[in-house]
Amino acid sequence: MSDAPDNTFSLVITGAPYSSQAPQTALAFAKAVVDSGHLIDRVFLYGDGVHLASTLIAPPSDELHLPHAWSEFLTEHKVPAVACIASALRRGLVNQEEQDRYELGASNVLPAFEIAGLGEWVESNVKSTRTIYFHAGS
Amino acid sequence: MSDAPDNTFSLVITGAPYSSQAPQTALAFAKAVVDSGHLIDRVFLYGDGVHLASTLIAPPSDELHLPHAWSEFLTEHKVPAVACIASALRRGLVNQEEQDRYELGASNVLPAFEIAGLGEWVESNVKSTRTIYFHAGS
Amino acid sequence: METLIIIDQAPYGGFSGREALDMAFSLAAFDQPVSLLFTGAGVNWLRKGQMPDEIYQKSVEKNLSAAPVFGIEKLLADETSCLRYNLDKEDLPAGVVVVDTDAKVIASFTQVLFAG
Amino acid sequence: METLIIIDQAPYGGFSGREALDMAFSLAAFDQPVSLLFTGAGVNWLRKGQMPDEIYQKSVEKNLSAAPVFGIEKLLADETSCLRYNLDKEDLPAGVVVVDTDAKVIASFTQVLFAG
Amino acid sequence: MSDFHTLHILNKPPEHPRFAECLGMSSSDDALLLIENGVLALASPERLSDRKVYALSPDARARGLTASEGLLDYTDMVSLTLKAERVISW
Amino acid sequence: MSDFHTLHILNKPPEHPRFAECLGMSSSDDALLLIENGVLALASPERLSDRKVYALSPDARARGLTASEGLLDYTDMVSLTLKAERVISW
Repeated sequence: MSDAPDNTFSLVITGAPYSSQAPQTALAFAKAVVDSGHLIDRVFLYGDGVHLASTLIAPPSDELHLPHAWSEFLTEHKVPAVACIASALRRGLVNQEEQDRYELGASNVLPAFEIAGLGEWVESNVKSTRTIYFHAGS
Repeated sequence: MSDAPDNTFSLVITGAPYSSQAPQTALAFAKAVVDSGHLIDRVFLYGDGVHLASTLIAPPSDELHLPHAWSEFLTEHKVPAVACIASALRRGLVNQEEQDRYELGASNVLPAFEIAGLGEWVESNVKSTRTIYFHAGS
Repeated sequence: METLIIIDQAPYGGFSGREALDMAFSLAAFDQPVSLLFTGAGVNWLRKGQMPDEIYQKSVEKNLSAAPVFGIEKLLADETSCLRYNLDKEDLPAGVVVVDTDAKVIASFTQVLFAG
Repeated sequence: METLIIIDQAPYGGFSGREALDMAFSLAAFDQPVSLLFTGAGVNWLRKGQMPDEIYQKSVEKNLSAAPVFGIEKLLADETSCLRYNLDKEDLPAGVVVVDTDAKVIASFTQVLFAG
Repeated sequence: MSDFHTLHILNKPPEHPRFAECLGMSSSDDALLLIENGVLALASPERLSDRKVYALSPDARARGLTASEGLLDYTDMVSLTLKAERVISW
Repeated sequence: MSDFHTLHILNKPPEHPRFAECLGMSSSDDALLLIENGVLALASPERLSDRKVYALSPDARARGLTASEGLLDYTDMVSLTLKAERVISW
């Protein structure tokens, strides 16, 4: 593998914001990928990582708002981001479609994130030069 | 301390449902407290434990729905339950009041749970015979 | 591309092992070669006679028995971990291979990952 | 009632240490005697010169320095853990007492808890 | 008088750092209650030799484990928490 | 050819079981990148003696630690992941 541009990365985040450092490390890494001239094929949220896609997180105003910081990055660089549907449903993250299907009272997924299955991870994993995982540390 | 009735318990849950076993163990313990003729003063959700109060969790239909099972127990036995406000805001759990205050798009806290500060934990801790903690295991 | 997914968490106390298994099944469903390595407390996935009905969970023993059917290639168990948890080779589910896990085992896979 | 809150997680990588500190401050605010014990990777809370601005977090060193002001009684650090992480007694923040943590230390408190 | 000084509720497997912490901060006057993944210590019980050890039966059954004594249900667990001077959840 | 066989990204402190697992499954041909709480190994570096060790500088600084060599920023980390044959996040 060379260090030259047009390498593609797939990033998988499994640690939750404000509980693990994973979303912050992953964002700094993602910015460095783009700054180095490489591409990010996709960001995949799995397990507790799906909480990053929540519209309802309101951290103290002097702390970094990780869901908003991630949303800005994704939008600016047109990077697709997917939260695993099985992880999301078990953890209370639903979009309009899942809200209707399960007759829930609200939806709470940021527009920068889609909800989809593990097939998205498999596809991204196969076509990317590197898939890097960001787990909870503790 | 005697094993006779009118002992009061305070239960603190810090592990999330579908990520840790803490909410299941705590529920079985809570039922045994009541069945043994003791009282539960309060249940306090802290850290990742606040996710138990979510209205938007939709686990597969053949798995125990922990937020619903807990809600039923709390309602049936008139046990107050409180999610820590600081933990809840960082993790995307908000009631109507917090939704309005932070101008968020929805609220997602089950009616059996209130949102309040750590003072509730201190008070319950001081007046209960025992405070028992249910943490994530991993 | 050959993938190894490592499960080092015991079942039931946490959910990351189940999530690892889901990842393995997804790779297999898309015809991507995938194997599982159980190590540390993760070898307790392989114990026979699990009955989690009283803690309202489904048996992972049953899930795991479907692994060969769904196309998981190898089921590996770390030898030292099996010893530590009193798991004899003959007690392990059919098809599980006991290995002394080291850098060579890792090097035989294109990618190696954990679910969490 | 005397409470001991144990912090065994290093700062920044996870948030349970901060949540432990919030619990301690709350007890103190309601005039309940409370002390903190740092052990395992938790002793890294006590290292001087923490600069977490580049990882977008606030220094826990600063939070902790407010502990005596807010009425936290004792700040204890486990001796073995300090040795393991190369923390000399003279480098620890003022007021921190190094102890050999055993059942006797635990028995001197009415209740002992972790934040997570 | 309490039956024992401290009841340690242990829900983590033996390799978790908090398992060793718990043993280091407990004495032979204390009791250990293994729950959730803590019951895996039943598979290698020599570590706990000099302690009074209990285990939650539903958690042991779930993991295919058993013990010749000390298996409790949740009601027993409630009683046990009232018998100790203090209870620590590790 | 790759500069080294495997890049191990380690974000857990030395007492975490996965830290020992990582050392057991790596060889001296591999490189270790300490990030997040993994940088705490810099405070007791003897465990890592025969390995090529890197550490994320922002994480080391956050924790009041430093190293005489191998400190990287996130851009260096991106390059490093491309130099290895495989990358494992522990």
